[in-house]
Amino acid sequence: AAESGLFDDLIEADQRIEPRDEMPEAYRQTLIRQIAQHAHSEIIGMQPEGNWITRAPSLRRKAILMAKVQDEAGHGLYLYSAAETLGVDRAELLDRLHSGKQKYSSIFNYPTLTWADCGAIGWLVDGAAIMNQVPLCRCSYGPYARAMIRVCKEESFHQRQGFEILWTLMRGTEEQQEMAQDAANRWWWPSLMMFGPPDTGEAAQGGHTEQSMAWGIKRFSNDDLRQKFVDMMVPQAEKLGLVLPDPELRWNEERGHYDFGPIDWDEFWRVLKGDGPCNAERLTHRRAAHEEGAWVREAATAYAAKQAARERRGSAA
Amino acid sequence: AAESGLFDDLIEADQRIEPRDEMPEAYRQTLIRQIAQHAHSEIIGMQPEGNWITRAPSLRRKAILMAKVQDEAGHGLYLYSAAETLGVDRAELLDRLHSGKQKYSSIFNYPTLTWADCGAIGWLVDGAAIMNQVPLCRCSYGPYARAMIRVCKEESFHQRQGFEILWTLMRGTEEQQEMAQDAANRWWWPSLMMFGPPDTGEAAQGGHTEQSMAWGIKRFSNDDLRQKFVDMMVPQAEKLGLVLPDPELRWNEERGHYDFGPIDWDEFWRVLKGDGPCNAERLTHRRAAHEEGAWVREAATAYAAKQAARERRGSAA
Amino acid sequence: ETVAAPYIQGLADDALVYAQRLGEWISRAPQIEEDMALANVGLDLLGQARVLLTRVGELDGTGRTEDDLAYFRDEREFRNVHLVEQERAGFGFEMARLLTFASYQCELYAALRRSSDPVLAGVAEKALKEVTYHRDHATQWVLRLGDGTEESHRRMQEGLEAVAPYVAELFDDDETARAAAEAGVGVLPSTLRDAALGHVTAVVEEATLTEPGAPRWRSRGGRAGIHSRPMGYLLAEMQHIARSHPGASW
Amino acid sequence: ETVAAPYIQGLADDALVYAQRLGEWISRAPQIEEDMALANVGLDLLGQARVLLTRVGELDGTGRTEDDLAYFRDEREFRNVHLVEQERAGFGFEMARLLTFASYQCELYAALRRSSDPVLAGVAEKALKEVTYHRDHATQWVLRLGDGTEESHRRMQEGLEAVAPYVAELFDDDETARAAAEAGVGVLPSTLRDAALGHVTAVVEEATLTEPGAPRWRSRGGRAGIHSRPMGYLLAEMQHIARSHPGASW
Repeated sequence: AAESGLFDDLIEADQRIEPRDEMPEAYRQTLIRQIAQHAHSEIIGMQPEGNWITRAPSLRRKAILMAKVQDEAGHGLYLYSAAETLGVDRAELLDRLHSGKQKYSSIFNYPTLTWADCGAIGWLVDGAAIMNQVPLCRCSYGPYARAMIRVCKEESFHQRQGFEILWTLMRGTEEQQEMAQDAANRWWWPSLMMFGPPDTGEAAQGGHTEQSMAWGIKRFSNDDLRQKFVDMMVPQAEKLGLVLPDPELRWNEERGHYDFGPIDWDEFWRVLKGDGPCNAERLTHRRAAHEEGAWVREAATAYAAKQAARERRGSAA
Repeated sequence: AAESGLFDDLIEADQRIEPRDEMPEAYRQTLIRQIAQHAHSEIIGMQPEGNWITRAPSLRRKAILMAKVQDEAGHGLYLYSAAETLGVDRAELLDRLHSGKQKYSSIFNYPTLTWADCGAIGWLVDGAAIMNQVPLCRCSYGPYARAMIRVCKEESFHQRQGFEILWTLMRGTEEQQEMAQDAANRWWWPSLMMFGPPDTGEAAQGGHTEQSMAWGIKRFSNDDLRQKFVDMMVPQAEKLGLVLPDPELRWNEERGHYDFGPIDWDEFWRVLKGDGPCNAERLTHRRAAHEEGAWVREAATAYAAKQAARERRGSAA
Repeated sequence: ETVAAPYIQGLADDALVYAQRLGEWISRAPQIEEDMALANVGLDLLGQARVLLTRVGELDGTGRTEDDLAYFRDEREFRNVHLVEQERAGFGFEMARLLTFASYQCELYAALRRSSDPVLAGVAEKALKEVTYHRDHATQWVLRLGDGTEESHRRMQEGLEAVAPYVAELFDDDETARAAAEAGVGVLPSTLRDAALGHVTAVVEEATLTEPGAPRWRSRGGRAGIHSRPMGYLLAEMQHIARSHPGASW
Repeated sequence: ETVAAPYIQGLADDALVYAQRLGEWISRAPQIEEDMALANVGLDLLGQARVLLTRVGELDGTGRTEDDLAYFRDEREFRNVHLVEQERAGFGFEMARLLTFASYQCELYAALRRSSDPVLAGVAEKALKEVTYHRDHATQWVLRLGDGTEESHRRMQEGLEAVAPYVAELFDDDETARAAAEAGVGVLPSTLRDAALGHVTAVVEEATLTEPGAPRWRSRGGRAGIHSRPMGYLLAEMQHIARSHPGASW
């Protein structure tokens, strides 16, 4: 009876909630949705770069890329496991992904058109992901926080690899430089959209932000994280020699931050609603893999049941 | 009653037998088998070069190659039509191809490994085909003879195109020259096998040759045609600058022909029996196209029946 | 002439890339007559592409040949719509694609006969006959499949649905098209829409099929070099041999 | 050392080409754990290929790097067996292929630990652990699929049948292998056959599957650069970007 008080106390004290702790149903549902969406993003996120595994232009890069996409699968697994501690199972969550009931990050609805996109994804997309995820390492829900610690460590490795791809291209042939600049042009704005719509100031309207902050799930507003990201990336772009595709981007001495131009939120909402360049393709690919693998999963289940029965018979004998 | 005499008279006078003429059942069956096998060879023969349509190294060559493979489909159609005049239908013949009951030329069981193979096939394989087929333009069976006239005209065009591909390669880079030589090395012996096993001298054993000759279907022995082919190709190879892969190849003043080394008949029989590099692949490809297209053919039949019914209703009204 | 080159390049790339896809059908069609017919359509498109690419190389001042443009441009430099680059799928999909594309090309070339570019006008004059045949061919098949068996009706309907998201892009006006239309070289794609889709609709109805509803998403950006996943693989296959021997003649 | 280079190249190409095929599975596996497992197998093979190709470039006197050898050789210069170049098909086919190939590699690397070439001996030592894991992984799946459901039994059996024609080639002795074995660098493939296929047979039986009968045909010639249809397309995809930028660093 006192336990519902315990939840508030733990949150108040910035302590971790663990799976066996009582928690408000809304907290549980918010976390399930967020963790699942995060897991789905890892799984769908395997595709844009996976697309380049067979075409990577050197064996070293091919190996790094295969390992990276494998890491994404691993992240998906940790996260599904974290979600399972809240009383849903992975199969159910995958069904929600496949049926379109749950979303994944819209960033993966953009195509990877050249090899340089593997660099831009590592540098910008993983960079933005880390910016979003580092605060989650202190999330109030223990299993999620612990998964994020592991994920963030690997993501920062991926971000360095992405930077290194672009660095090499920018020191390469003229064509390679153009390829890198083109990738930066195409990925910059979508990566800014990864922080979600404005949730502060006038633009914010009844989002989940306030409640999530109160629950210690969210630590910073979307806009704050976006600003931090811009502030971090501009100097890196300069180091790379890339021009970020925003004429309004400049240092604001007064604010102590970079100013940047307006984001095309129409595009954001359009892609979020399903009309992005690759929404249909990503889900079709994912569903096809799942459906083609159904007989394999069924066989594994049937075999495990047979084995268990054999063992029972064996121990009974 | 006198009509069975007519057949012999026509053959004797080197006149054409036409579909409505009486003919011995063995003559009919021999022709069905030969024409069908010839048609099947055209259809299966689309694959080795078809394999290069998407990769042809210039648009001009791509266009020529597409047209050539299209011609092969056309040849298949003429030949199936010629066979149909003997009272079988194409669907039945295709079934015999797909079930392995009827053969196609073994030459198409070799792979096309490089672009130069498109040249070698045109030059050697079409060259050998023409050598086999020109006499068939005088075949005793009218529809077959007329189909062959049309086919031979196009084949000699293809042969020149093949020669031209190799000619260009031999005047190109060192790699291109190697590619051409490699193709000649691989296609020379199989093209000699296209004339079939020895059917004269000691090696000939109870083949169909004698009867086919008597019927005016076959005009020359396999060995005669093979010799004519060698005599024709050696000077062309010299013109191209290609070394044919036979150390025993040399002009025999006395015979007035080129001598050539022994043919590996073990390989010939092995490939004929199904253990060639591409036998399984060619038939699988062909069967897959046929099976995947079944619903389309059924729809066409159903639609034609509906249309006919509509027209009957229309004219009845 | 700088407005003409990029405009013509879009038309050329559409034809080239679709010819490449049709080339994949040869030896895989439902019947031998259809192997020949699809080869024929592919050859016509390839012929159009060759003349148009050559014209691009003349107009853009680079002096590039048809082969330079076909084999030595990268994915981002191709200006074809997404419709033509999609992977070969079933015959129902192909006939839906061909009906749509040929209907578009019929209106396009009919208008371009009046192009101020004499080469383009000449291509249009000749190609109009070709693409009218393509459209008729696709029309006949859509009728047969739509009004054939239950299975063929279902598959043809699926083909229409699968093609639907790629239709709108054919009629997108972009800067290049506007400039070309302004200059009298080209025609605004949006002005072709009603006539082209009118034909498609009429065929779909006669075939007892249902026009797909508005698709949840639509392709965009091919004319700006933003392509879909299959394009890179298509180019790898098409260009690999040529790129393996730079400077060689064939 | 000229006997070592072509021999090692065959081993390297097997590993490289199979890694390429396994790379196609990533994001397409039946479950996420399997995406990871197949990536892992692919990564191990790619790692083996890289060290071995580098060694080839040292030994053959050309000084070519791993990338020169992977990206700038043509189809006729690749010496891998046909088994590894076949197109990705169903999961049953893949597990049959992996079981066969890993069983072969287990015996191969066990023997090559005693190679007179120190690099090859070193690779063998390290890779033996890897390929033993691959073999175990495939073994587990063949058992599950063979003794799972009726459908999985049927599909796994089909996988075995589809792989059967490619098995014999793994154990073909050619001049290169004979010379390498003679020199103490390599091992005669035929000597690996009984142990490797013994493992496969044992697994097939335990899995309640049936060993395929003698196939009507068998693959030949990969080690002599005679490849099957899929190989050219595989190389086009693998090499296209690298060949599009000759001399570039990545």
